[in-house]
Amino acid sequence: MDLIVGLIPLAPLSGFLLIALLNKQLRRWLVALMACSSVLFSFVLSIVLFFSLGEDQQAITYTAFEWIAAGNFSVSFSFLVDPLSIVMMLIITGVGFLIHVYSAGYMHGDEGFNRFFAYLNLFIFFMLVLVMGANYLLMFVGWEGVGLCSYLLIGFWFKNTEYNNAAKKAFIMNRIGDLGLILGVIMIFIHFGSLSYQEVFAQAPGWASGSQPITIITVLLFIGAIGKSAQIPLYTWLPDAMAGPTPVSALIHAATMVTAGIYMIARNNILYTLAPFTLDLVVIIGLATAVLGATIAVAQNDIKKVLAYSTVSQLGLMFVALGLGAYASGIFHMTTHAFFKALLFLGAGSVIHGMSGEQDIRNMGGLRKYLPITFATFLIGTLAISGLPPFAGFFSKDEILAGAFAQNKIVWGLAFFASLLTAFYMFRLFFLTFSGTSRAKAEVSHHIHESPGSMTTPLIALAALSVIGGSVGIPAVLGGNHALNDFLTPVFSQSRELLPAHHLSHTAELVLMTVVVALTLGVIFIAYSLYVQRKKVPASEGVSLNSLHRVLYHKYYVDEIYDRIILKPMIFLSKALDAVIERLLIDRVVNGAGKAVTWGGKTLRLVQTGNTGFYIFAMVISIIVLLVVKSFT
Amino acid sequence: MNSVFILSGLGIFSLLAEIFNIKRWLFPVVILGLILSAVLMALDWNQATAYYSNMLTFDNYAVAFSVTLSLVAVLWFLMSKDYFENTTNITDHFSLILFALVGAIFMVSYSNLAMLFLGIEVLSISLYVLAGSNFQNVFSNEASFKYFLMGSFATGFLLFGIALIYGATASFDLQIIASKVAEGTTTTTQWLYAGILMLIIGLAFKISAVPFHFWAPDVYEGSPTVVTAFMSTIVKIAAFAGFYRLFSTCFSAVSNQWVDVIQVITILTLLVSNITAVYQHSVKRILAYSSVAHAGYLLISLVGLNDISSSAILYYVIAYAVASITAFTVLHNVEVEDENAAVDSFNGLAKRNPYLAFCMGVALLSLAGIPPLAGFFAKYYIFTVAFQSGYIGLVLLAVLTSLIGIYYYFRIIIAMYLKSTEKGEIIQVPLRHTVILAISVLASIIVGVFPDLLVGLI
Amino acid sequence: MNDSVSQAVQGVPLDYYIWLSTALFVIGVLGVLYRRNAIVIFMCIELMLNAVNLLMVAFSGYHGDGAGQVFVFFIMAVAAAEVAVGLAILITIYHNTRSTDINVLNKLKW
Amino acid sequence: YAFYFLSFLAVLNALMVVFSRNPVYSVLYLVITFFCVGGHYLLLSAEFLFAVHIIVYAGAIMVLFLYVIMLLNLNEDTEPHKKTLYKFAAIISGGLLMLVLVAALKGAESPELVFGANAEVGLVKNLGKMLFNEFLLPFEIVSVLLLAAMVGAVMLGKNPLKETVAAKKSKGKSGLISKM
Amino acid sequence: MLTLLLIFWPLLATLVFFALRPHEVKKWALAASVIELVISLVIVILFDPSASAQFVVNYTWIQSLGIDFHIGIDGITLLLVLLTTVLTPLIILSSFKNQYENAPSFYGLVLFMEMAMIGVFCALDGFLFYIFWEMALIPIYFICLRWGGVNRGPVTLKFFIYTLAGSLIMLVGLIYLYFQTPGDHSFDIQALYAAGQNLSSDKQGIVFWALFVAFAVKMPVFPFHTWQPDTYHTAPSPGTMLLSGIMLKMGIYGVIRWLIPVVPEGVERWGTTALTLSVIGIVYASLLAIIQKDLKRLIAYSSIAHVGLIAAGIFTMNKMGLQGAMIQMVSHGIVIVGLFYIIDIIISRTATQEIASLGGIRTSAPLFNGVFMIILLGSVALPLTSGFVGEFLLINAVFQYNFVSGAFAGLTMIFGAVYMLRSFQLTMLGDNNAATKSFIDLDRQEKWVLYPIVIMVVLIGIFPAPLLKISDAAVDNLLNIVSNYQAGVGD
Repeated sequence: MDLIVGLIPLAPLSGFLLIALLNKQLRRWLVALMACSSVLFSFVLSIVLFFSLGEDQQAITYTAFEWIAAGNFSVSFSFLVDPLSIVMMLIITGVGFLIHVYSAGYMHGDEGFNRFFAYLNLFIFFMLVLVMGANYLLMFVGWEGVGLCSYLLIGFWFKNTEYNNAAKKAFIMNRIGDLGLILGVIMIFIHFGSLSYQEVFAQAPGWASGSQPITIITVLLFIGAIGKSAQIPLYTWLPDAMAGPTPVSALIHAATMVTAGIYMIARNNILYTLAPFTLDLVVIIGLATAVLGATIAVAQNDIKKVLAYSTVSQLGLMFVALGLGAYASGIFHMTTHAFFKALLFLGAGSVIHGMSGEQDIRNMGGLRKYLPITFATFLIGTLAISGLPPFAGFFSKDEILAGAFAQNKIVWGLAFFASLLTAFYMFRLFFLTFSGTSRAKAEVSHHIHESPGSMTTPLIALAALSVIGGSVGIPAVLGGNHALNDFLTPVFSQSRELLPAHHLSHTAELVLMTVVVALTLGVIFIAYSLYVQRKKVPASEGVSLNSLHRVLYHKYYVDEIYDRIILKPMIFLSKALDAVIERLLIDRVVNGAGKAVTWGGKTLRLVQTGNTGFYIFAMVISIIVLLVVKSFT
Repeated sequence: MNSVFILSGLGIFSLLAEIFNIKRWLFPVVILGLILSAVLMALDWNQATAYYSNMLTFDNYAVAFSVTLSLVAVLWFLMSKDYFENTTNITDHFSLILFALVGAIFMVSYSNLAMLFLGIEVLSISLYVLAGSNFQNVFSNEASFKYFLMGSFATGFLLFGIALIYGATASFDLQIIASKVAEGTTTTTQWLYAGILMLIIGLAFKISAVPFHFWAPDVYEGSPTVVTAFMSTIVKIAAFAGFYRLFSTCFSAVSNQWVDVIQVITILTLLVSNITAVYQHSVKRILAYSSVAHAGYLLISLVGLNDISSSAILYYVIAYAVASITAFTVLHNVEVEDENAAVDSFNGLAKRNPYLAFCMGVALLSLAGIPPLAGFFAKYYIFTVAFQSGYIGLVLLAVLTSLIGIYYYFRIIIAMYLKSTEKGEIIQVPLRHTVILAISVLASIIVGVFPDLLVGLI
Repeated sequence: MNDSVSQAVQGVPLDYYIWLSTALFVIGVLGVLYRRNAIVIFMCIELMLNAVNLLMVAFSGYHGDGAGQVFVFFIMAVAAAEVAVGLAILITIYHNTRSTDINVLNKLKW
Repeated sequence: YAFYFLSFLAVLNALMVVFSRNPVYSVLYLVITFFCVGGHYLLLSAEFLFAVHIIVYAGAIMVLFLYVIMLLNLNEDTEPHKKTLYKFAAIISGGLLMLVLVAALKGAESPELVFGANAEVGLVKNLGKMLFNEFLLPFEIVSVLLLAAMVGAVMLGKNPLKETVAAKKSKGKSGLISKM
Repeated sequence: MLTLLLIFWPLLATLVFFALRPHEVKKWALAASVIELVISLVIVILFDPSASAQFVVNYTWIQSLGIDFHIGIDGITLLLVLLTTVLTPLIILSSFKNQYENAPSFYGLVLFMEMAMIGVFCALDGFLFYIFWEMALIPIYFICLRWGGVNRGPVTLKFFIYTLAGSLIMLVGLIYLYFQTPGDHSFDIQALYAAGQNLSSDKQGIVFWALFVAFAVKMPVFPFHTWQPDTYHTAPSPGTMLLSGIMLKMGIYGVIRWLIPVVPEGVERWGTTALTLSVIGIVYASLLAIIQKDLKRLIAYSSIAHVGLIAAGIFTMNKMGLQGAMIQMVSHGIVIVGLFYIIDIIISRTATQEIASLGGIRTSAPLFNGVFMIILLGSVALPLTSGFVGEFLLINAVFQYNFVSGAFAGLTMIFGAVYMLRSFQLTMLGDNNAATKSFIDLDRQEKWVLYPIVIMVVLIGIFPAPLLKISDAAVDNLLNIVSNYQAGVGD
């Protein structure tokens, strides 16, 4: 068992090492094979673990070796496999595997092929370390590692300065979050005297709810989550992150990276449960992000940007769930989201691939006849994310909304609004892309082609998952048994005891569902009438937009604002320090001493007039002075 | 003791040498004689014998210093041979130098003020002449003139002081003076104190301590380089040793009367010399100021007078002498091709003659007091003396000034190793000089690494 | 005869001799400061030495001790020697710079 | 009251030495001063010193001075003059020095000068004894000193032929002194 | 005995130079340094991690002044000795590709310096420590002076006087302590500890500053740092590596061995001030690093920032901080040598160190890029690289010491990423230009330098435990001295 646990992260790592070290020697197909198989391997192992875990809910911990030890501080390389991490592992390796396969086709012909797969494997490895780590520091390892990989992958096409900036932005913003996280971790060590989950969680219930240290810790950890899972105010890197090749976006947005924040909070649910303040904070941030993301997405014309902002808002929803203490629902939505968001991105990738690099939906349209498979799968994805039954998104999102409704109507209202917007912009995207007539440029249009099998198969697989994925969490109302919920029980049991249970009557829940579905359909119809019947096309660049639209189109000018209030001042401060303190103050003082001495030399040497008479005079004078001093003291 | 006669004899011999025209034997004979006399002196070790009704006392202090003097003199002769060969009357020079050396030895071994006075005079008069020994050169004339004028002026004060001391104690014998001073059985204290003050003035002039240092830079610059070397080594050693001998034996009992005066002089010396040296062009002048500065460091040990200060002085003096002999030898070689060498004439020495550059570097580092060279431990030892007597402020000042010192010593080093020069040709060094440099450089390293060779000797 | 002579100074306070020689000494110094002619300056220095001699002799008389007088003898010898050398130097200089003005000699400075 | 008379003369002439414009006069005044000092020696019953004093100073040194002055024929109009400011400062500082020295030397008690039994220390016999017993070494050193001076003088005098005479003369003098 | 060999072997090795022809010298120098490395490894094998000072050699040196030639090795020393002996061969090897005129003196100075630095780490006698301390300064000064870049005269002189000023003040402090020792005084480290600890708290404060200034200048800690960027900028690359990789550690070592145990009360009193200075230094230097236009200067400032963190960690006076400092010293040494070598390669290839005029090197030199990337990650303290272990422990310690300082110290994570990535992007990424078009990838001899560094960066990141073990006992020992003292003061 331990062996398996050890092997799971090891497989992608070895894949990475092999590819990285033998980079030049390897043929492409071999690289692709190694990369995919290594991930597949760990996927299989994860499944094995899953079932071995299935019968007895015992968590497995496997300690490789002691890592850092200094004084009373000691951390070891040890992995923890419990329901939560197994779920994560399954998603990561599963979806990750599909994305690998897809990339094999997508990246075909890029000179960085081998490099790309090396990075992908490394990415998977770090993500696995993140979710499998049995202590905070190991989680931090993965946490930073994925940051690094995102940097490498977003800046994959390193000749383009735009992309490099995007990559740097991603890394630094993550770093800001990471600082919060590491400080939180240190706080945990200070207050719990250990960094391993077991010991911390064992002690946790001892603390009174809302006690200050816990609050500080959770807030600090949450800052980490904000950075990693692209919440306000650190979300801006995520939309830029689509600078990387599309599979990377899929990986980052769906399977790995952004889910880390969700995982981390779910992992620390007990701490958060003990910190109501932080929970509220999470809800607020989550809601704000959800609405903000959704609104921005409405006005975007880049197919990947739209999806990116949808991710932002979806993540917001998940945080709302977590904040409301519905950890399971958060994980549930994350799971389904992983499926359909991966699907959507890969679909988008396929479209771009077919359109030979075109990303602007204003230049698309009528692609359904060129790319049938992509069309079908994309449709499924869109339905899923819009939350229509019986697709996966429906169940997870509904669960969140229900939970919200039960606790706080305003939260529910806003969340619901966000999800309606989601439906709208997704279908806007869908219609503009696939329906109607082609607006593609001539040179593009005549060789639009469906993607190769290596790309479509993952699409189909993901589409299937997006359809049936919801089945793991069919609520009791609809005669299901919330499998995932039960499975995760051991992880959340502590919190469950502390949290007040909110229960909606089944009728209420049913009513809610119908309302949601109905309104969603309505929204979809609006989109349909706008973009199919009236063949409306978003205004092209340069055309002046009405103010609201412009604000949305420019994403509330957030990047610009950051530039003004953070970047520019920092540079200014640096320059000021350099000019004032470094040069004027310190250097002045230091060199001033030297100058003073030289000046003294210049002047004192003039005393040496060379005139003997003067010398003797000086001597006599000083003799007199000496005598005076002596005889009158 | 007999060594004194040997040296005087050598002096006369070298005069006769001209007559009997055996000049070519002169040099080896002188060298051998010097070494012989050094050996003979060394035999007096631990005897502390008084000679000629207690005119001279060769206690360990005297022996140590006179041996040092003779050995330095050997090095000096080796260094300056060629200079004299160019002059018309080599024999006169030799005899004068030897007489001066005799005077110097009296100055370190006297136990009667008469001997101190005569020693100083023999030394000075020879030097007045030697400073001017380059007749045609106006600078040389001026140097000797200034030296003479101010020297004899200072002698006046010295004598006045001696007279007052005599008036106070009715004797010239150090022991008697010391005992009377200690018992306070002097005729009147006023005469004593005034006398001490006058002595301080006269001797401070001889060791060129500020504010009686004005002659030093000019004379050093004007005199022929070898003579300057003689002044800044032997004369300085003898003068300070004499100074210290007098005050440590006779007047230590009333040190509270004069110590603050010395302290003031010390502080002035340290500051003025070091700062003034910073902005000099002629290397000779820089070395002159540095020798003034070193007088200041030596004075520290007189301020914080205690049981280890004499050995500190011995160590310091040796370290200093070795280093400056090296420096002057190099300077001498550099001057071969341009007169009155400025700092710039050292440019690119590292390329033109790495050996010279290296030796100069070691010498300067030692003068600047950088470990592990002798100069460092010398300074350190002096500092300990001051510390032990609780003059921490003085130590801090000395540290500060030695930092300033770094600045001007390193100007030369930078010139040698960094600056480039159009004069490409290699400087030829006579074998004799190579040997001296080797000896003295090794000396400053060895003495620096194993200070125990000298520490606690006296 | 010396008895009769010595009678003459019987009772003269020693201080007076000190004042006298101090006065002479200071006049010597004053001369050194005051004049520019090197030769005269030498003379003034000789004056200083004489002042010292006088003081010595006075003290030796006071202490009834010969040492002082012997010392004076040495001083005289030294003085003679100094003068000899000094004048020789002076002449050399005069030979190079037709002057005995001490202020002419200020080539060496700074 | 020879003392006061001699003292007065000495100081007066000393001042004249300083202030007389013509170097030759200065020399002559100096000679007088020396005689006064010599007189004091007699008063202090140091006959031997008196003799030596007269011979060396009046006899040798002064002649030497005169000779050189003649040689370089210095006189009033060749005499360089300092700026009056300098002179003033010189006088001031000289006065100050005097004051300070007096202040430093003024003994609380002023012992009377009394000659006891050892009045004849100053006689040649006694001094000779001292000179050749306890002060033998210094005496010898003096000869070394004079030798050095001689050599030096010769060296300096030798090369410009014009001054040879002066050098020789100085040599002669020092030789004379060293004999006695 | 082994210690003697360890210290004086490099010096002996230089003697051979006179026998060699100039072009052979470099090889021999390399061989000598490798032998030195072997010696140190032997010591590591024989070393007993649980005990304190070992391999002690103690001769009386200057009888009358109580100065002994007293050397020994404990964990702290060993770690730094190891760092020195590992880095020196690499540095020497790195210097192979540019021909230094007058090679014998160049390599002679380098080895001499190695000797002096090892001596500093091994010395157990205050005076000996000072001697070695100064002796380390001479060779580096001459290296910079003779083989340095533009305007080196004044810059190196400033550096020399600046550091010497510090160390002379230290000397005064040491002499002061020496005179506090009982009986006929002694410079032995234990005696000095005792002497320092018996001082009144005010006096300890004074001594603290006297010593701290010297170390602060060496490290350098804000605001004593202004000599450093200029010097790094003008010094020849090997000189810069020696300075930043090893010599800088002398200052930190000084604080650990010669400051904290000597005047615990003084540290008690002024530690917070020093810590604050260090933390200010972190932020300040990082901010300045962001706007640097010159690669060497940028790294120089980054080094100030890192060292600031180390110093801050030490002044927390808890084990985590000290151990973190130890490991971070090693890591920093390795990483910064790597970085400077990379810059050296860039300069030698493109003849410029202006960040602005570079770019796109990655396209033509993937290997170089990879190596740079990994070393850079080590510098920004990414987990699983050597930098992280130390940085985490240090931030942890500082954070425990004081919440705010900890938060500020943590900023180094962000700023580090900012300026390092900026420089990386501007030099390696983007399109290549005239300067970088024909950039040749690493050659064999460069690989020999860089691969070991990369391997060490990663290995130490994953298995820091062995290194931590080495210094563990020594650090405990140190802290015991302090705690015993405080206990003594308590009652």
